[in-house]
Amino acid sequence: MIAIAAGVTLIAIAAALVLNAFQGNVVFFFSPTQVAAKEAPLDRTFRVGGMVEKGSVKRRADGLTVDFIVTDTAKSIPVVYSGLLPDLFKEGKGVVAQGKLGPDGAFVASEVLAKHDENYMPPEAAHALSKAQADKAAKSVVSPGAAR
Amino acid sequence: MLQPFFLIVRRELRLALHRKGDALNVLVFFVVVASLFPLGVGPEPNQLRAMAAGVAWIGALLAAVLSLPRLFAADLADGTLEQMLVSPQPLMLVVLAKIAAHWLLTGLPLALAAPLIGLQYGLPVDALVILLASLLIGTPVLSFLGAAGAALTLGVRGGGALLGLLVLPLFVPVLVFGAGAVTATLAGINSSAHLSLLGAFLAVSSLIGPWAACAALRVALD
Amino acid sequence: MLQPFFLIVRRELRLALHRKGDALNVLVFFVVVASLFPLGVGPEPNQLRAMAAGVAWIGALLAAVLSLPRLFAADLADGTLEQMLVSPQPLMLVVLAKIAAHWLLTGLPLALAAPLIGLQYGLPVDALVILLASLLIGTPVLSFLGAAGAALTLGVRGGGALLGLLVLPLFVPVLVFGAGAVTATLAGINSSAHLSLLGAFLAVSSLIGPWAACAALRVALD
Amino acid sequence: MTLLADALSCERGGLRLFDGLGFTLQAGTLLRVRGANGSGKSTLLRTLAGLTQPAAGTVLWRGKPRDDEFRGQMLFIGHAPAIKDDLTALENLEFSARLSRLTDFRFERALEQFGIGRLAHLPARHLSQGQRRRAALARLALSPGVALWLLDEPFAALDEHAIAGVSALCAAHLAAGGLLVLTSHQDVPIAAPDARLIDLGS
Amino acid sequence: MTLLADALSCERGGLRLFDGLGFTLQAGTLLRVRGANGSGKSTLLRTLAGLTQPAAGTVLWRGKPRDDEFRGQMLFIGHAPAIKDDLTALENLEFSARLSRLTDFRFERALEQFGIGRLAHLPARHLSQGQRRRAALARLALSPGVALWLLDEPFAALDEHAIAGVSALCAAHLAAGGLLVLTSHQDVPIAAPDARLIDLGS
Amino acid sequence: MTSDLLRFAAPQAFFPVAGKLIPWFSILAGALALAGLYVAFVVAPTDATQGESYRIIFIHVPAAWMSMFIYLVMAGWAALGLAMNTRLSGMMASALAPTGAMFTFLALWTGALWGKPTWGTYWVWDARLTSELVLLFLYLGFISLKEAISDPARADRAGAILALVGVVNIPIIYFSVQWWNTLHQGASVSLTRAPSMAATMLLGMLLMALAAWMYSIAVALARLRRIIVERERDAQWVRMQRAAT
Ligand code: HEM
Ligand SMILES: Nc1ncnc2c1ncn2[C@@H]1O[C@H](COP(=O)(O)OP(=O)(O)OP(=O)(O)O)[C@@H](O)[C@H]1O
Ligand SMILES: Nc1ncnc2c1ncn2[C@@H]1O[C@H](COP(=O)(O)OP(=O)(O)OP(=O)(O)O)[C@@H](O)[C@H]1O
Ligand SMILES: [Mg+2]
Ligand SMILES: [Mg+2]
Repeated sequence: MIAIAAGVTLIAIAAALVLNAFQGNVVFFFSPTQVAAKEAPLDRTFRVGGMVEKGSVKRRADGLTVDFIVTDTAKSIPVVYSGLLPDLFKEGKGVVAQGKLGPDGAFVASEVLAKHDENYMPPEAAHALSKAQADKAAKSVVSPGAAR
Repeated sequence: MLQPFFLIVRRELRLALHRKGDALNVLVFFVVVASLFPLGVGPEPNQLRAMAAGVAWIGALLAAVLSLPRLFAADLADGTLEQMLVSPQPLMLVVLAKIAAHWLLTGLPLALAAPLIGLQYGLPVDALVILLASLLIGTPVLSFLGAAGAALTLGVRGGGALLGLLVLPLFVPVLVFGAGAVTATLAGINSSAHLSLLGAFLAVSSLIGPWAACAALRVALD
Repeated sequence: MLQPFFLIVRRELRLALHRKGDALNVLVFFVVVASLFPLGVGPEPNQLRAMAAGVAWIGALLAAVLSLPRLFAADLADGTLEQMLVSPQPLMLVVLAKIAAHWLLTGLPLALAAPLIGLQYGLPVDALVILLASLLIGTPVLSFLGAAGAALTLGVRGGGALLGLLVLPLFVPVLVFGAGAVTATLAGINSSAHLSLLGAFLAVSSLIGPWAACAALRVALD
Repeated sequence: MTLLADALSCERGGLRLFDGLGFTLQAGTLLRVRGANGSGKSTLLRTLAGLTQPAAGTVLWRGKPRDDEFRGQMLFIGHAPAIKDDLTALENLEFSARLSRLTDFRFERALEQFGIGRLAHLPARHLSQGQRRRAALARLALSPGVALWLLDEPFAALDEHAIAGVSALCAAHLAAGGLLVLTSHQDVPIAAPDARLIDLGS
Repeated sequence: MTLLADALSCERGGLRLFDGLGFTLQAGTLLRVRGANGSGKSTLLRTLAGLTQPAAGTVLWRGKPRDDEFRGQMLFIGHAPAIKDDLTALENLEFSARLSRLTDFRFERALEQFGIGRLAHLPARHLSQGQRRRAALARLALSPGVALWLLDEPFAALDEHAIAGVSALCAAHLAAGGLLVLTSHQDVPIAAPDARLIDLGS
Repeated sequence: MTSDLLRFAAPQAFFPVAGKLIPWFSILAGALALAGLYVAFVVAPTDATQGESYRIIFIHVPAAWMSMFIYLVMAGWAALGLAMNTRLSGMMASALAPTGAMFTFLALWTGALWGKPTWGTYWVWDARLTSELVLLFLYLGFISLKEAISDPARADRAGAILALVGVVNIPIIYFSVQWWNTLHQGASVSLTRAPSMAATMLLGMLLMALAAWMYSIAVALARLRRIIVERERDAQWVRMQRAAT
């Protein structure tokens, strides 16, 4: 009896603590919004995750160094990286960069990883989907009420 | 109810004082080495600061893993374990007492010594506090899970290496989050998430560890 | 003459394989911890490079210090040591064999594993070679002196802590010059001075250690 | 106060040691187990104590399966003396008595009764073989209230005088209505209201 | 081939155990040492073996102080069996025989002679108390060429059959001109050309 | 009903049953694997973002699923063995462990291989990857522990305790992608919402998963028969069986 009570209590405590842990950050992973809010550490390596902003990827003259912007739609942060990019690194796709904040507020990455989402579909479907989205966007410009 | 608990704890402590005290050994060693480490590595303040938590936590892991093979082995060899099983005390109480003694001899001294090392390594006060807290919450996890591993590999050929295989993977998350708490504090991030996770580990391991240890001891003495 | 030497060495190795292999444990543990260290400390390449030698040498010291209390203790407890003393083999040979086995089980594997860890930590090749060399010359010193300490504290109350007190001060110079050799190489300085000193330690300790151990064993069994 | 074993079988390493063993012991019964080395005497005693699971059969104490209460009414002393080299004879005795929840705390008297009162404060590592065995057995002097004694080779390493002392203690225990199961290679006469013998053969 | 002890005295922890002990043993002599627990039997044996230094007196082997050569002609088996739990009975026997520079390598036969041939490849931890003792004593079967046997309680933990076996081995050793010193609490008859007794009292 | 169950829980009763089942499951596994591979490499379209390299999914995901599922089944048998003291349970757990370890290794290996082109690295220490690695260690620990104890009954019980302790790890593997910010993607297939994956891709994956399942059953049963024969080699019925064949 005592054993069961103790067991249940301990499990409850564990669950509460785990839930509490999700409020915080245990893996040094920050969104651009958090970086903008100065939540990220200054002199320590951490990770930034988000989308590569459309049209932001620029290669410098040396051919190795790339500049791009990572965004979580609310805020964005410029990233500098020199090195090989993964195949899946694309504008509009998920990315995780590891590095430090430079003095100018840009993020100097030592490693850039692509994050794949859970969607798998053939190219035609992807094409159709993006077309549909574009159409929808176009329509919503014409009649904002219709989209709702 | 608690009287036999303290009886066993007291005896373990007394034995550790008399015996070729491996536990004490680890502590002495750890303090000496941690103090000497800057000599070997070179005293760059920033670098030392970043390492402090890692050094302390690795010391804790070491103390735990290396003392574990002998947690029950001596008592098995000289018949004390047998006597504990046939005594009217609930086995769970005996196991809890052994775990408590193990922690008092390895985890606690290390946790208490760690702030000293942190000071030497130039940790700021808030990080020192978190280091102490993380060790105080985290080291019992090592004792709880370790006791289960020690009991499972008792009297088994090649038990020591097997014990390492069993418990080290489970210890790694504790090390990571423990050291992470300090690093987060150094980086100016709130470390309560790390500590909560350690707390959750503690709650779960305090449930599983003693249960598994009891069951395994019965098997080992069969 | 050499046949009993190998007899004892072989048996020690076989026992280490079967027994709760503390020796193996230290090694496995060392490799795992050294691999995890970057997790705890953070993966800054420069920092890691500077630490590599220190981590390897501390591992070696640990392996030595922690295995020493049991170097003769098990044989004393079960009567094997007695048998060795009454056997027609010269005691010096027995002691040398025990020391050799101790080194084969703690010093050598660590020396061989160290370059791997050095690689992980980004040491350049010349520093790796020096690391290996310093460990190969230095770890036997630990076994020689350690055996004397272990024999002196055999069967003594509080032997373990005493042993630490006896041998650590002697081990520290070895650590300092061993790690120093690698740091020197990293800094572009010729490390042969460090290595020569280690060699001198080795020569002296190989003379004193076994002699003291023999004398102490006779006293312990009286 | 009965100990009943029914159709007990024990195995070790896949080998059957004994089969279909059954007996009932009442207050005052002495059961001596004998047999060759390795015939399973110690295994039988450990099975009765609840340390080892039998391959088949049951053991009942007062008609019920053995529980926590049973262990409070039982004393088991096996081959291993459960003596720590680093503790004194007195410390060793005190620990084992408290662990077993004995209520008689006249430790020094017990040691004296076993002829090692003078050595009570000597670390056990300095005791001779027989003195060490005496230190382990000294618990018997504190356990008259414990109903069931299970003794594995209690007379090994003891000198004649000590053997006489232990067998007198056993006889007193039996006379007071206790139960005793012991293994022994030696024939030691113990006065018992009811003496049985089991031979496990070779 | 004589062992001579002259005016031997031994102390332990500042206490004199025995005093002025003297004897001469010749080929075929059996010396049995008896006495209460703690009277110094083991200490005497260890002194003869050269493990312990006497407080006073001398021991001579073939008229000379004992040297390396002496240890090649002596076999000592003490209370501790020198058996490693993790090694098999065979491995244990092989090690001790080679350590003692015995020349007879029929290990399996020796184990069989001691009734544990079947268990030769079992780790010693699984042996019963008596089987473990047998494994330690199996060296006797390989040591007929060794002149002086010093046996401390060789019969402890053995069953009747094994005791008979060991005493037959001892008798054969004596008949072949060997010397034997043994301690024992039990009276075990051993045929000897010349049997002596020392009682160390209590 | 229960007596029936207990009868089948006896090794000698289960031995012939297992023997009859093995061919069927083997055939099923083969057929499903063929169908799955056909769908995976011929029918299923390329992926819009990953191109052809995504096809590792057809091995990776079934292997990852099986690695967790087999552990749960193994722990279930272990618990039953501890509670009911049935001999068959421990043998069942032993029979499953190597297959589970194999699938865990496969999931780790294919995942790492897949990680290089997609993420840009073979390995990161994120929660999903680390906990899966811990799973592999648990399997290996279970196998070595059982191997190290010579007495089968003791080995079964010790192994069961370890297996039960390790169960905690399974929910951590499964939910890690929701609980933490992992580099590993979230679930594409879930019970609560429609799969975010083209139908033919999903079909290929499910066929392969079914094939892995059937394979596991077939292999585990075969291994079980071997274990039964080995452990009961002195029993009357095994000797008769051997004489008969
Ligand atoms: C060593 C690296 C990896 C490990 C250890 C790993 C492990 C796992 C595990 C345990 C699962 C099953 C979890 C579940 O059912 O929810 C899983 C599922 C999956 N993994 Fe991985 N994985 C790795 C790399 C990758 C990579 C690189 C990709 C592709 C970008 C990937 C894509 C998937 C997919 C699509 C699923 C199925 C998710 C679902 O619908 O449930 N994995 N992986
Ligand atoms: N793993 C194993 N494999 C084979 N046999 C084993 C194993 N473990 C134990 N045994 C055997 O089980 C028996 C245990 O017997 P037990 O200790 O009960 O003997 P005993 O009658 O008390 O003998 P003794 O008189 O020597 O004390 C021994 O014969 C031993 O060899
Ligand atoms: N440090 C010490 N202080 C006091 N007495 C000691 C010390 N060390 C040993 N002794 C005593 O020395 C004696 C050693 O005796 P020894 O082992 O030779 O006895 P024994 O005749 O072999 O006895 P047994 O029949 O029990 O084997 C014991 O009485 C022991 O108490
Ligand atoms: Mg016995
Ligand atoms: Mg004696």
